[in-house]
Amino acid sequence: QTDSRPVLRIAVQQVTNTGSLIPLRERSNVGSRSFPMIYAGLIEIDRQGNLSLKPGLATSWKRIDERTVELKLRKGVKFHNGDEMTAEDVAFTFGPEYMFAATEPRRAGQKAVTIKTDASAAGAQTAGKALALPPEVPAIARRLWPSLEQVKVIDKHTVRFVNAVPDVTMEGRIARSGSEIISRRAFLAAKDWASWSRSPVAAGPFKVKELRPDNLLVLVAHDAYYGGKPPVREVRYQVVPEVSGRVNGLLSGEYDFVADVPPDQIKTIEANPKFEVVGGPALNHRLIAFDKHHPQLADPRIRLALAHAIDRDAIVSTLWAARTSVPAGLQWEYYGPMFHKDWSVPRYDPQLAARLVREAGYKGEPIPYRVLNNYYTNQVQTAQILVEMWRAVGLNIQLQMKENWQQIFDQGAPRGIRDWSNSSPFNDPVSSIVDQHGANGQQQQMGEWSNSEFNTLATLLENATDMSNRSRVFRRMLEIAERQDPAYTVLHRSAQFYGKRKDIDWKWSPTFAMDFSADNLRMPGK
Amino acid sequence: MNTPHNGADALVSIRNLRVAFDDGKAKVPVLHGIDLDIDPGEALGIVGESGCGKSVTWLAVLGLLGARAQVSGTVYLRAEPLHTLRGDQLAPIRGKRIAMIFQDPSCALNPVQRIGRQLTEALTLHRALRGAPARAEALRLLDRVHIPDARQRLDAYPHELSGGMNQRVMIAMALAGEPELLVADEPTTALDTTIQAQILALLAEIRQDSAMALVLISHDLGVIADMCDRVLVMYAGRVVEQARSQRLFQHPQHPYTQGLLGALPDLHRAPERLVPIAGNVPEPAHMPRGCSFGPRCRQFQPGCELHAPVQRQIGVQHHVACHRAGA
Amino acid sequence: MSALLDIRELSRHYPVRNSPWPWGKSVSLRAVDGVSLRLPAGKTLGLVGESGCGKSTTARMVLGLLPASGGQVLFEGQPVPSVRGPRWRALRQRMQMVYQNPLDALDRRLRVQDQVAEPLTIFRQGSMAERNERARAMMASVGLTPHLMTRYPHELSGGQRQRVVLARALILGPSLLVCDEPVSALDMSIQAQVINLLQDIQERRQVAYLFISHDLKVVRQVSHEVAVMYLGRIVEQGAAEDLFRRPAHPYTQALVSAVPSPWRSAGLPRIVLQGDPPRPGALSAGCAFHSRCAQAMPSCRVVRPELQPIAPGRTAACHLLARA
Amino acid sequence: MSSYIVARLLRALVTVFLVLSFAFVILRLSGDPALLIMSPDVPPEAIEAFRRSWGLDASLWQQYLGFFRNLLQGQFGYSMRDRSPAMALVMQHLPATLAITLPAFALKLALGIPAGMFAALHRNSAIDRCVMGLAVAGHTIPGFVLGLVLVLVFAVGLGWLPSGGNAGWQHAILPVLTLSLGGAAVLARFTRSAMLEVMGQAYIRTALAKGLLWRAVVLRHALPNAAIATVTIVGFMVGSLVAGAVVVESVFSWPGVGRLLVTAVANRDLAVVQSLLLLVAATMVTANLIVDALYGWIDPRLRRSSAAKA
Amino acid sequence: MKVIPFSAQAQAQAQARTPGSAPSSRPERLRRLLRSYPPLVLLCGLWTLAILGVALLAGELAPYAHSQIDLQARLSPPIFMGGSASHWLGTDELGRDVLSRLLASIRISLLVAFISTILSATLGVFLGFLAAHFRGWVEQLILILVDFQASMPFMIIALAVLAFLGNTLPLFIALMGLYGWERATRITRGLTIAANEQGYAAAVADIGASPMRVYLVHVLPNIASTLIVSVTLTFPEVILLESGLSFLGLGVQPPMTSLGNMVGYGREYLQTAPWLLLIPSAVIVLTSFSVSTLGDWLRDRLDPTLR
Ligand SMILES: Nc1ncnc2c1ncn2[C@@H]1O[C@H](COP(=O)(O)OP(=O)(O)OP(=O)(O)O)[C@@H](O)[C@H]1O
Ligand SMILES: Nc1ncnc2c1ncn2[C@@H]1O[C@H](COP(=O)(O)OP(=O)(O)OP(=O)(O)O)[C@@H](O)[C@H]1O
Ligand SMILES: [Mg+2]
Ligand SMILES: [Mg+2]
Repeated sequence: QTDSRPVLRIAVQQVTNTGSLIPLRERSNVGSRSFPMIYAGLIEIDRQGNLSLKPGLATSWKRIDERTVELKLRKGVKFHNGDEMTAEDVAFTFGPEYMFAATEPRRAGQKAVTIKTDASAAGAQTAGKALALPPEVPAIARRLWPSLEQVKVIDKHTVRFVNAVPDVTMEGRIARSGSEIISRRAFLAAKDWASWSRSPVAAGPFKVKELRPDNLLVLVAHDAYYGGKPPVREVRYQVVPEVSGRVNGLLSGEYDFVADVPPDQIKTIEANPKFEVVGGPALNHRLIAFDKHHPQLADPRIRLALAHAIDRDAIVSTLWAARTSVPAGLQWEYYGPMFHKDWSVPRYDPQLAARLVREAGYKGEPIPYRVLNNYYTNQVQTAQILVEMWRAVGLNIQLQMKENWQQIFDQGAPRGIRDWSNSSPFNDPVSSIVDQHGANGQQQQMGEWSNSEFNTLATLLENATDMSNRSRVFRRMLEIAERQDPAYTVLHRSAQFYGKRKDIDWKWSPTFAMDFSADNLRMPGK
Repeated sequence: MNTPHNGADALVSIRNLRVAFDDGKAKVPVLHGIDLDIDPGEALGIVGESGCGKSVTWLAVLGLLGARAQVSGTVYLRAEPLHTLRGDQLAPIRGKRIAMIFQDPSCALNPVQRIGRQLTEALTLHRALRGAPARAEALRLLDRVHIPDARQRLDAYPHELSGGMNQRVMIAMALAGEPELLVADEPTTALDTTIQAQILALLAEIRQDSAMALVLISHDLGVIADMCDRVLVMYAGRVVEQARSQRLFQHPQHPYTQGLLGALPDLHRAPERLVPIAGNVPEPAHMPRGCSFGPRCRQFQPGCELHAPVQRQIGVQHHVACHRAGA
Repeated sequence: MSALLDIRELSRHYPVRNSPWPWGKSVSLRAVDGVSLRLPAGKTLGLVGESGCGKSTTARMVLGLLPASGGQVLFEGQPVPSVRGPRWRALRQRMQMVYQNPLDALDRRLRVQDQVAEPLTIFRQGSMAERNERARAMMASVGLTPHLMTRYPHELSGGQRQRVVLARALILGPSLLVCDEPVSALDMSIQAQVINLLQDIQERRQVAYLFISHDLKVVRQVSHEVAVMYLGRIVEQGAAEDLFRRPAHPYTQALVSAVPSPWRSAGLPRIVLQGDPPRPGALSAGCAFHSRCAQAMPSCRVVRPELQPIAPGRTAACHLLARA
Repeated sequence: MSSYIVARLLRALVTVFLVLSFAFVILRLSGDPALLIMSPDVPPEAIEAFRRSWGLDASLWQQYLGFFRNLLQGQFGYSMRDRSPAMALVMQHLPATLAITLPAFALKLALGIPAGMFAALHRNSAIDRCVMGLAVAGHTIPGFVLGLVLVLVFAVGLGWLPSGGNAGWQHAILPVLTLSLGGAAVLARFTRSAMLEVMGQAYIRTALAKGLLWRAVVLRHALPNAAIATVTIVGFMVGSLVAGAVVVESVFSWPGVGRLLVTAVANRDLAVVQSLLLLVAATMVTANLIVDALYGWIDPRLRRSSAAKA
Repeated sequence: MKVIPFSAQAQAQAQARTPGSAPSSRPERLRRLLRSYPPLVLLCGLWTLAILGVALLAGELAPYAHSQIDLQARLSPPIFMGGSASHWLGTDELGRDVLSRLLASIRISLLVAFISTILSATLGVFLGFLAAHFRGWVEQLILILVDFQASMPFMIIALAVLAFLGNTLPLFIALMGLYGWERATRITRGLTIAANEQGYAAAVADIGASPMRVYLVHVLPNIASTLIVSVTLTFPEVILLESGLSFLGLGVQPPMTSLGNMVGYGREYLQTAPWLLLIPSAVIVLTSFSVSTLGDWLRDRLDPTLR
């Protein structure tokens, strides 16, 4: 009996940057697009809805204490290889063989310093029958779960996540990407890590049929998926690196979907009534990061002037066709109680900016602005607009095109300004402002910025459990990082656009995931 | 043998052949109306100063002058008009009925093809021979022109042969089509006298065997005298004198012919100072008025510069284009 | 009297490959093989012989343009270097060459006047104007009219080109001029002009000529001495008049007998040689001419004859003559 | 014979060695693969671990020696990106590239050489100007513009051909066309120039005088003599068979070696770049060796000259 | 058979004709002028001059500053596609005036293309001469360099410069001077070896001319024809390569602009705003076409035997 469900053809810019399908190694937005179709997590996010947490492989969860969460596992969940998921698999997923190798959780009283992994130790730990993990995997895993002590099997369908320190974000962390459950048996049976990473066995709605890095990813329906039989037989992610290639492929009927559509292409696609573009702001903010060690930027007034000189609305309404928005600083609505509605990015005020510049005694000294070639959508265009806006308030910003991130971070020459974007992988400020700007975050690790009060607050935010206290701490952190001693300034929300056939019923998600499970996709006809 | 100028049953009959080259700035006339006839089996010698148009005449007949040459006049090959034919229409004539040996044999052979291949190509073309028979025939031709070790030479490249041998290969190639007329343009200049003698003997032999007509162009009056029944003297794009060879060398009538013969050194007399013709060859672009030899002529007299002299018969088969000759 | 030019046992070998592949084995071709000649100042030595017998090669070695494989060339008692150093360059002003094929030796993209003046430019003689003046004068003296001076080589007739090459060779006032077939492309009249010119210059400036030609009549006309070459070796040498009147070596005899003339006395038989010279690379022992020689004896096949005096001022290399 | 071959081989080896060494030093010093392969948002300790596990923390010298030691043992290393064997990765991509570069190469020859000949034979005529005008345009229009225009016309507009990807021969048509037009233009211009030099030679006249038709003269006598310049250029084209289709591969999302190279260089994924360069250099060196040998084959005079100079 | 009376007619013709070449009539002279300077060549010359003029006067001619942004007026079409007269050639995705950018681009691209083409040709010819002159190990060494350059993706060479020397415009031009020399070297070497076998070069060397003189004064003009083809091929390649390299952070970078850059950023707008891609492309094609046509014409002029 032949499967009459259609095949879904999607043109994407890339399927995986690192050639692997392992969320613990592939940390890009690119991966977040397809991984949720392969993997299922214990707790899921309501991707197309309000981003709240909802049951996944776990049907329910409850707090045992500040350090412990207990989850009831869904019964009868089948992995891609047909095995039934049990608590053993969950414990294994969060064990040393798959995630942590020899790394130790950060325990109470330990300061947030860079966590070193030892490659040889990681290897030694997993030696024997298990596969040797690439050493970067445990390092990343520890970032996701800095203090996870262990996952305890209570019974076949009950597990407990035990943290070393109090943590209110545990549920969020369980829901984030990287915490998906894999099949223990399949992992242990894999030839080596590299082959595992090309065909992982998990419990998502689709299973991997074929991965040709830089070319093609084919997923086939996992009909035993707990969320229902997917409405398509197969999903083919075709790598089409050129924007025009994707758009033309859609228009000529070769693809049902195209991802990574820049806003200026929306018109081209929608000129054809059979197609439409959907999408909008995603869980990611574009921002500008400052290096406060630059002689001119050392004065916070200059950094603030930079922030006030930007007409964000102009950028959003033109380059982004008004299809994204300017957020309220480095925070997202789905933080819920932690979200500060009344907070905002520095307003567009050229006079104020010019005054700050004058007061700081700035004399037109050049400040470098390092830019990659459209690593972010519209990056070069935005940068040129910014430079003009800054020029208008008397700031001499010099655009420097760079080829790679190392050149962006290079300390050999004076650094000034650079582009960045921050995501929020789970519903708490820890996932962004702490993880990215705190003592262990990239900005401080790269030596661009630090602030002792901010760092103290960051630790507090991580460990405190009282929500109103945490909210206050967060507010103060925003004040420091965005106004008082600016570390960055937020430009706008990043946006994702998808071109698609109008007759396919499908909703996009701000999480970058393209959800083709039965809940979210209805193919026309039949 | 018929007299020149009636052309009635001539093999080749050329009338009023004019050639001008366009050098991008101006049209430079090079031939000013050549008339000549060749009878079947006849050997005609052509002499004249270098650059007077000896080679161009025959290149024009075969349509080999290229796009910048403007050719007018009529040419008949056994009453067939050739001057009306263009480009590839002449191909069946070339090599098959009128063959030509070029002045410089080492440049005239394709440097990147073996001798054998160049020969068989002509055989395939004219005699429809292919493969082994063609090769056998090529071998026979090489033997015929007395190339030693012919079997091996078939596989040689032109640069591997001496000038003399290349010359003979050219002759063999010209003979491949068994032409009615062979035009040999200075076939022996680069050769020493012993090889020259071999080649001349060969040409004579072939003429005897096949009644082929021969046009021999040479600066060496000795060679001409040896080989030819009749001699044609050219000067500055015109025929100035023609006669049977003995008569011409004994009784040259045109002052230019006289000058040529007078300038000849002699092997068997004590060397005296040579007597060249005074003055210089006129440039094609600036021809003197009237008789083009006028400015250099010892017998110049008023009237010579008024119009170009026409050929007149002054004896048996002896024609001269000079206002004074025969007067 | 000491000779201006003294050539001693000069030889030149070329490696030639027998197989078409670049890695084939090569054999040695003796293009010139032990040639000795003397040329006094102001005199002309004619060099005749079969095409490909090594005349041009000898000429180039004499001028130091080609390194010799053996032997020596003395110019005014000093060896001529073949390494292109300062001494070699200095010698260029004393010895020059007229090339066999003038079209080949001229750059088709330069006006002839500039090419005639080029030796002056190279040796930095005089100012630009002076050089042009001298070039003009030199060209006039070889009979080239002024309107020809700004032309390109292909716009000249063969004879004019030959004279351009001659003017270029003469402009530095050399005392030795090697002429390789300087008149072969010219008609009788122009040929006479050029020969006269060469003789005039010789009288005026005491230039010595090494004169190479196939045209024995011309050689006879200009030479004081004549050497006959066959396959890289001198086979006969003597005063021009004497040698052409009574050629001794069978090859010379064939050569002389074959000279065509419009006024040939019917009596003299022409010797038409049979066959071709042997391939230079595959020379056997013995006389190189034996394969074509009507009078060859068994010993000719085995023993190579040496050059020996046969009469006052005459030498020849032939077993027939040695016995006589 | 042996010395000839040894000399050529030595030259080839030195070339390849230089290519690999240069690439090694440049790739190592111009960017940190750890930072490039892992996203910049990955924590520093992960980057650190990555570096250590690939030996990137050793001195350049040690890495260099190690690289060549492995190479001599026939080990090309592993891609730092997805840990697959580098050479196997390259070999995986090679068929796709060859599937367009080889037909394109043939098409270049088939279009370019006749076009150049044709223009030369009609020198300065309107036809010559047209052909050469097209050639210049063909060569000057950027590959991606040409590719895009072809896609717009044939895929989006007419719907005759697919716009990209490689799933069957129809997919190869547009890439092959795009790739060959520019190269054909280059060949046409060189061929025209070489033909013009040859058409004036005396032996062309001889061939005509033999009675050959014009076309036969051109094909049998002029073309082989004009081949030297053309063969030189074709030699370079052979060298670009492997990695010369970068632009076309990305315009048509063709998963070939060219794109692999660009990604690998961008990631400083050394083993992959080196495996690729080894292949490219070997092709290029071989192509040029063949071209050198062809010179002698085309023009026997060059055999003698090389002998005389030896 | 038709027999033309030999004498009378020929005589009449000979007399009718004034001696020497007939002075050409006016249309005749025009025809000749057009032959030596065909209209196409004249047009190409004019275009090249115009482009050079634009390059010199870019600053004066441009109606706007090339980096002046007007976000409200972004992507407005050029006047011939129904746009307004305030931006003749329309605006780009940041609302910058395409005409002004084009002028600035022409200036910078021509600077880069001309200088680096000359550099690459000079280097290539020089090495080619060296190889042909010395043969032996020098030649082998140069051939190794040629193969090296040909096998090394230019991206890596560019990275080398970027990594060790940084990115300034002069440096970038020097880097582009490394592009395409290997082709010139191989061609020069081949042709020079052939030329050295010919008489004219040997003849001048034998007179005592220095190798320098032989190669520059005599050999170079004689091998120029093929070299000109090679050089005129390099010219547009350099312009386009520049756009590729600017993505590496080398070369001309925003806010500065170049033809390659305009084409590179314009490619995504082929359907929505085709002028962004097509206008600079047209300038590149026309300029390269002109340069090539002039090159071919010069080649024929340089060859006196063809005139
Ligand atoms: N292709 C050409 N273009 C221009 N002029 C030419 C061309 N071919 C020949 N000429 C000119 O035509 C004239 C006659 O040339 P031709 O070759 O017939 O002379 P020739 O009598 O054969 O002389 P030679 O004895 O030197 O061979 C010469 O002045 C020559 O310069
Ligand atoms: N570079 C070379 N390599 C190999 N053989 C050569 C080379 N140069 C000349 N030869 C050979 O040397 C011999 C002598 O040549 P040379 O040019 O001296 O002859 P020539 O007497 O001047 O002949 P011609 O009268 O034809 O000019 C010939 O067999 C020739 O093939
Ligand atoms: Mg002639
Ligand atoms: Mg010679």
